[in-house]
Amino acid sequence: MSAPDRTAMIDDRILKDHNLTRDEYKLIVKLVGRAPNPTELGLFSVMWSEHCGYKSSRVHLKKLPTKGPAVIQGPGENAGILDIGDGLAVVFKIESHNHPSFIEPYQGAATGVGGILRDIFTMGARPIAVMDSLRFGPPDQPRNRAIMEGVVSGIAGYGNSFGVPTVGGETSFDAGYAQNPLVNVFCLGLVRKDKIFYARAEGAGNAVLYVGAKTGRDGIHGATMASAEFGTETEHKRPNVQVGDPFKEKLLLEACLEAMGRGLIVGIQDMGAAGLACSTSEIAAKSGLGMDIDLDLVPQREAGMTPYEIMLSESQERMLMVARPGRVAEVQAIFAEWDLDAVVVGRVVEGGRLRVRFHGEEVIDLPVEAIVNLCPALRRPVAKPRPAKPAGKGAPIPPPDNYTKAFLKLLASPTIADKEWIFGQYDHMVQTNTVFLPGADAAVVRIKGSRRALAASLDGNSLHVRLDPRTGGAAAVAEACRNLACVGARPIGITNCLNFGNPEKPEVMGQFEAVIEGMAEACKVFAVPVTGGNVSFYNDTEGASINPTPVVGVVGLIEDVAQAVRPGFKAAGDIVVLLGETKDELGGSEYLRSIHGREDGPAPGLDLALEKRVQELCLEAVGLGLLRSAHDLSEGGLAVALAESCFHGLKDLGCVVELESELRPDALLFGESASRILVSVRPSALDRLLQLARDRKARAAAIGKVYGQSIVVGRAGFKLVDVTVREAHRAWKNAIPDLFKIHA
Amino acid sequence: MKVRILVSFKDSVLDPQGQTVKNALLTLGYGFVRDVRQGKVFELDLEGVSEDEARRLVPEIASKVLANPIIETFVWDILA
Amino acid sequence: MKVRILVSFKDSVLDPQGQTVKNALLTLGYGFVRDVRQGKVFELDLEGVSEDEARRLVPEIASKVLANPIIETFVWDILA
Amino acid sequence: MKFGVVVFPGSNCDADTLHALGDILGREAVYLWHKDHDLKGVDCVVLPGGFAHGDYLRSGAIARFSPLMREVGEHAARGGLVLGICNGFQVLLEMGLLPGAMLRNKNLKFLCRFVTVRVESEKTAFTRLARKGQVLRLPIAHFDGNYYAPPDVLDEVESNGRVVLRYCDDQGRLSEESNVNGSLRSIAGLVNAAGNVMGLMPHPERAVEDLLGGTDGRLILESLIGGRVP
Ligand SMILES: Nc1ncnc2c1ncn2[C@@H]1O[C@H](COP(=O)(O)OP(=O)(O)O)[C@@H](O)[C@H]1O
Ligand SMILES: [Mg+2]
Repeated sequence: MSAPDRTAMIDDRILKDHNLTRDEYKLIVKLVGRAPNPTELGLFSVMWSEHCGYKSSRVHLKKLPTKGPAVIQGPGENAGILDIGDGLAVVFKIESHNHPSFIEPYQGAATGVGGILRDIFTMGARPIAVMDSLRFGPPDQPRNRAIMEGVVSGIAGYGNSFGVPTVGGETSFDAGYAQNPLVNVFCLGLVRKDKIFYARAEGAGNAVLYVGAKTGRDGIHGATMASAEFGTETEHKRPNVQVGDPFKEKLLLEACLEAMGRGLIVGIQDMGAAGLACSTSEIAAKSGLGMDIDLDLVPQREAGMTPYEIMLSESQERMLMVARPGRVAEVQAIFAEWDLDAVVVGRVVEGGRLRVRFHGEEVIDLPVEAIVNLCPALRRPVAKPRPAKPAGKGAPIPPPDNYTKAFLKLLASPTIADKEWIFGQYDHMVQTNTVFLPGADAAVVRIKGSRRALAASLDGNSLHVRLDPRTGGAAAVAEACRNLACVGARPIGITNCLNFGNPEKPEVMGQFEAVIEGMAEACKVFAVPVTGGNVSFYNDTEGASINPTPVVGVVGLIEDVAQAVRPGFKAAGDIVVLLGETKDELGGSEYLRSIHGREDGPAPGLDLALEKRVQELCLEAVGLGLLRSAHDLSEGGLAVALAESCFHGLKDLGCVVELESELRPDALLFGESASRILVSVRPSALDRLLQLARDRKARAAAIGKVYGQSIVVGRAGFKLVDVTVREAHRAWKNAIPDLFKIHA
Repeated sequence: MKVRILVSFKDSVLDPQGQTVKNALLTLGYGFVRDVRQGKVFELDLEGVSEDEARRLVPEIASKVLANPIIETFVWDILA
Repeated sequence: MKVRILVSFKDSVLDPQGQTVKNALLTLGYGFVRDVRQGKVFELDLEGVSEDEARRLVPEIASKVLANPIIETFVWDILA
Repeated sequence: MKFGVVVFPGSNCDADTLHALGDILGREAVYLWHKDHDLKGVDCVVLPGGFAHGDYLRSGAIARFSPLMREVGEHAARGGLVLGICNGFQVLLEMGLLPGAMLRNKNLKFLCRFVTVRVESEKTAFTRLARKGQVLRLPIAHFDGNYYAPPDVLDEVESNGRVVLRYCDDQGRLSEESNVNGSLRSIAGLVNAAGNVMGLMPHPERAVEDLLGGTDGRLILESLIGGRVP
């Protein structure tokens, strides 16, 4: 071993710079059998970071159910894989890019898209849909608008150019995200089952190829940045933002899929967080082999890079491949045709060690097992979340003077208002599979050459989660699945992105634990496996944590795409039916927040068994062709669901609804009780639907009909809401564009 | 007063546009092109601003609005 | 040799990007900004090219590749 | 009638176009690689949408230098049919096969949505199945679709009936609002003087199946199937 021993130099400051504790350092010395040199320490620093090593979350993530008959690949690879029959599989995952998107909104978000796309196509799948879950500070603040503008155009800039449709997503606003926006991007890919690829090396002697963009000093320590709180101290780490090159990524996609399709490669791993360090050691570790790498062969964009920099660079649009014996030249020919570098940088070897040479000298010699698999899991202290006080118990909620006015104001609240300003910037139709354009409850993409379609939805209400983490976690799963039920899709798999504050705070870990438990319980009820996800901790700025924000991504199947149901009313005279039950639950509602300026609880309750029965009822009704429209109730409650069913329906079609209930009118109209779906049916289908509901013990009530050109909601003969669809539509449609226009 | 501000990516930051233009020029036979960097130029027409004020205001505008100092740098001068 | 080429819209062509920047600056209180034009800048590093050759080649590259003469004009100079 | 869909690095509607022409309309359709010099005997060359070379520099600016573009130019000069969709339109402008240039959309945002366009001339190989004044519902998806040409060029194009499509409202009326990207004279598509080269910003290949929201794109692609208008 010629690497110089610099044990003496490893002082507390160096460890802190590397986000390693003294104990972790001692373990490293033990595992390596000596003190690591600085380059090796840097490698451990990123691979054992929160971002790559999942040290705080691992013990909790284990509680999520990950098994199921269709699961080909659960957590542990770049993305999860599910068998969907006909020789096909879907590959999907969600990733966060929160910190970079705050520092440089356009590039941060763009490279977030780039990263998740690589996670999908590194497994051999062609990305067929992207969705994004975004959280910003209130958009009446110029700074928040600038971040939103940058993030949305960054996602558009990358996805549109790459040629993947961004088919949906979700966006909400809360003051807590002003200094810490959330940018979570989900990607779904499709692959033939016999063309799935993993990070594998197979046999000693195989050539290791570096393909794609050249390496620069990009994002060195991006992974550790994502693992530390923001504050003045991290300022100096700021230049670590990468610029994305979607054009290169598109070439990389085509070249990789061609090399894979022709059977030229053994395994492949993208270079995302921790770059070459991560990809080399992971491929080796997963194969029980080792790797010899020569850094002088790595294509470099900048002169004078050190081995530390080359190994840890997070330059985008790169992959590491292991070629089949004797096929290197063919791989290189393919990449040359696509104007990309494909360079042999090393060999697979026996022995389980990563050995890296630079200028003829050995600079790294480490056991890959230690780097990849022996990062210690932490059991951080957990403070159980305190239940929130019931709404109105503290201070009574005065009824609004005018329900129609409150309704219009709610429709214009940014979280509820139309998001076309966002998705209109995304190419959501490229690849010509998008059956439902953004705006529907779930995105639906058909599978060419088959009657089947895939549906996907992203969901999470962070206010509800803050008020009641366990129920909120379960509710996120329930809502995502409910959205699928609305279009007629059965959920088959789940991925999640868990955005939380500093895990060193026991309250944050308490929220985390409770959310996972809630999600796990809901997943079991729906019998849907979790096949992967992402954890983003340290979403704190100057000591304040964001609301705990789990984002659930669910993927489902529609057997006959012709049967898929849309959210909008279809014809006057159809009967409007509410599935599920409305309770006196105003806590945590958008109504309380935007009309009364309060965020108190408790969050709506959740009866998972009822939820399941409501969803089954909806799915059965879709299957029988009974439903003309279906739309899930979420923020803004029944009133907003009625309005959206009008907006998504045939032009200017209104509705008249009469509610029979003892509940307060605002709870009836705007409360956010879970497990409810608004559907419309032909009059002739009503009895059948109500009978089904009785059979299934899922409540259903005819509450009105599709009629006229106004939205009219009454109770006991008294009109609570009466407004033309046109006026309501204007409030909803213009709210976000106006924010940008007025201040333009 | 007219001022011109040139904004470009920092040297260490990838410049995909410049790289693509370079490759295009090489393909077209301009083999002597060693590197291309692409940036933005802004020409501002300022009313009633003295040279001294410009020296204070232009860098402020450039670093606050025209460039993101995290990945970009700028240079500027007075045109007339 | 390093050369710099500035490409900008012809005066007859509307420059909405420049207008947007101008509006942003006005909103931020920079009321003295009368006009903004936005363009592109290219810095080319040329190998083994004499000044005379540059005088022939750079305008050729600029007019053939870097600028679209229907909407754009360019100016250039030698940096070093 | 054989179609060739050119694949540039960064094209991303090439497969969609092939699917529309081949699988949906049942025509012979093949890919043409931009580095080749072989048009494979096609009757109609389609330059598809996407981001050739990332649209870096300017949309379509680098693609025009691809080796195959020489053959495409010769094909056009011989009177062969060429259809440029979106990015393909931008390439045709950069090549000079069609007059004018594209500026950024007036709102400086990428725009993806269905729009309505009015057929201005049915006397082209690309619109022969349409009626003059017919309103088509087609998707757009572009950043640079704001058509520009100097006034004299615009007048020439107009007086020779070369404007084929204009952005309009659903009644076929022109207005500033319906002119989504700010194009001069609401121009969404035009042909060359000889009538064999057309460029348009909307994506006909995205509108050939009811399942995906409409079939008005067929009108254009099926018009082409008849070959050149004499
Ligand atoms: N919230 C979660 N739920 C379930 N699995 C998770 C979660 N977060 C991460 N995982 C899994 O842990 C593994 C490591 O993830 P990750 O480090 O994000 O992969 P990558 O290297 O692509 O970033 C992945 O298989 C991922 O799916
Ligand atoms: Mg990965």
